[in-house]
Amino acid sequence: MLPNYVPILILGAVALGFSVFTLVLSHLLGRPRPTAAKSEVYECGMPPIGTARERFPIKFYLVCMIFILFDVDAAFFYPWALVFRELGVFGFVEMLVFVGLLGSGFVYAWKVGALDW
Amino acid sequence: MTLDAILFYVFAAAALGSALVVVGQRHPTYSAFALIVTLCSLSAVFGLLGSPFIAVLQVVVYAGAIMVLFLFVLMLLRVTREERPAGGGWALKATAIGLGAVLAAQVGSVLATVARGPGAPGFNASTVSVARLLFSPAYLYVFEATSILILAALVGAVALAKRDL
Amino acid sequence: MTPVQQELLIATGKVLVFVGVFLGLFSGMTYVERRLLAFMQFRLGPNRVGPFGLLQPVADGIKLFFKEEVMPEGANKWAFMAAPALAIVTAFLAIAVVPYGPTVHLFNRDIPLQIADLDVGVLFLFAISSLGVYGIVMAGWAANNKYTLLGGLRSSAQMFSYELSLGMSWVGAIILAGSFRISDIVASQAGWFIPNWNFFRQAPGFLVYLVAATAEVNRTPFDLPEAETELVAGFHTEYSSMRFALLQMAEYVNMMTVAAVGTSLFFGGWLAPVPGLQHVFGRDIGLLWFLLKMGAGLFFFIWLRGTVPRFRYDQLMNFGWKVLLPLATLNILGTAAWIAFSK
Amino acid sequence: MSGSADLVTPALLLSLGLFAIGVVGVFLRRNVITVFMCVELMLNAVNLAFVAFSRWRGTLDGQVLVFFVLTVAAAEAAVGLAIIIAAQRNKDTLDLDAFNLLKW
Repeated sequence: MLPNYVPILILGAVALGFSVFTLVLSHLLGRPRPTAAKSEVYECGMPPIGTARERFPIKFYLVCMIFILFDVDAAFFYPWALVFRELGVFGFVEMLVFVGLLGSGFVYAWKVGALDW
Repeated sequence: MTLDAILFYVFAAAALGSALVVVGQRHPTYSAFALIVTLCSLSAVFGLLGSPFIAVLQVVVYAGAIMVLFLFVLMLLRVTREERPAGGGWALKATAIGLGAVLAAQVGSVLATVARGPGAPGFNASTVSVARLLFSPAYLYVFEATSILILAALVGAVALAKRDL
Repeated sequence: MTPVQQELLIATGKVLVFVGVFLGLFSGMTYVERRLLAFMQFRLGPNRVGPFGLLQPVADGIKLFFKEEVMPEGANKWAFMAAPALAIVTAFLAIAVVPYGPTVHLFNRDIPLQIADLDVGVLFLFAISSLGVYGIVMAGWAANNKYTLLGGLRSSAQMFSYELSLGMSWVGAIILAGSFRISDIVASQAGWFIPNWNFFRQAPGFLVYLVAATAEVNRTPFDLPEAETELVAGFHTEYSSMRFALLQMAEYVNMMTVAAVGTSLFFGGWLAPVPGLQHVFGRDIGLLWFLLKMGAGLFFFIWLRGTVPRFRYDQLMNFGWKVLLPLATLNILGTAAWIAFSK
Repeated sequence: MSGSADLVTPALLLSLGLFAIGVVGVFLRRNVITVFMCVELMLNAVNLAFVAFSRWRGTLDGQVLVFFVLTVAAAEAAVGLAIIIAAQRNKDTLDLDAFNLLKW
């Protein structure tokens, strides 16, 4: 009996092989002939200004951070949902406390404006 | 060797190799990419050790969330290569590696005295059994304490970043 | 051949068939989408290559293969080249855990129409979809272009914001089925479609899934990352040739996966809506049912694109965090309360 | 995934190796974020040890602990990176040697 993760490895290998094959084939067929103007960074025809390695708004970072913390929350939801029928009311109250605490953090972030754009 | 063992060594080698890249690389962004590879290989190793649940969780939380944050911060701060040679002079470097080796030897000696014998036969942690244990009364307080930890982290991080809003 | 070799052969064959089918669906989808959109806008769409323009995807493919690859100045070469491959690999990995039909009997063996029936099924999907962000972040960052960087950033922020709601929208269905296996979730919806489908039992969950999934695959009205009016083409501005095609392909494969997963989790998967219609002339036509439902889902995406205007980015983020996430959480708690107190 | 092959000892060795690499990285690297990533590496080595022990003993507590370690890691990453950003705004550098004061 084959372990059940093997088909996924095969799938990954096939997908990788497919993409590498396609990229190489198109590289061979397309024959890149770069010129200075062609390989210039595209900024709607204008000469590029500065570099794209720019700073960007802290908003993105803040949202990502909140995402991480709620991702853990979601990760706890999954096993809980799996055994919920066994846990019954006990499990419900347990999770209610958990979500309540996290929810207060969510409300704080909301009130402070961390979720506004 | 069984298929499990072969794959284990393949992914272990990938994890070690990419971990070396994480440490050896001067450019933090490439370090981050290498660390993603390490984390995914480790996830495969977890799966091969019979804990599919932890394996998937590793990808969800570590590779899928924490590393995205790292990449974001690296982009946000416009990080470049470390300009100075790593760790100062060779004496310092040697000390660092020596200290690392000592620490590793310590941990290793502890592991060597503890871990003996093969794994429990036929061990395969089904997700249900892990979930059952996680939500058993034994871990009730830990579980609720976790939410306080997340709450504290949330408030702390928002408060730290807030002044830039 | 030893049994293990046989199984390996079958698994490989199955993988190749599924990948092939998805690639075929992808090229079909590009044609159908352009035609349908054109009809919705009183145009004709591509109709020159072959009868009714049916060979358009082939022509597109050949053209893209012969296009020149452009490597923008100052780009991080390896990251730039790896990004499309990464996107396509993560897109394809997600198709593995969906059951597309009943077990078929072929070569004297029972072959389930599913690549891998994992114990962690749904969670695996969650993991893969969270890895999907990297392809886009890398593509946007590597090209050294402001538009791509902004597009990549926007896209990734959007993806993980909605990914959270996406992941939570399934939890209600997991509670009802008591399993992560998608095949079990499908089985839990057997019987008459009202009220057994999760579409009815998990209506808020489905709503969350619908919105979050549309955002997750960057389709209109959530296609902010490639908003051509402001960002040229977002994260794939600098891509050309097959690299561009791979990114596009990843997007379509993701869309099809989303439709397939939605079918399985909320519309009873390959089960017939009415028990009597499962077998026609003694044969199980589950695969047909699945394709029908999935096709309806894909049509919905196209319809949406022809109908709804694009969101503004602040609206999008506010909606994801302040409406969708609380709704998903409430749905989970509500389902749990219903189960816990109705016993 | 039956446990016919004994992978516990190799797994512990791998864990040790990753931990050592992480330690050396913390000593050698200058960039705060890279150092932070090395700490994550060490955390992962510990996770691996947990999983290996869980397999060796045939109990699941190790895996539940990994769950909590993941949570801690997430919280740590969120707060740690927030601190790094705040510090970088004040010092305009990510070099560890610049952060040698408790207060600025």
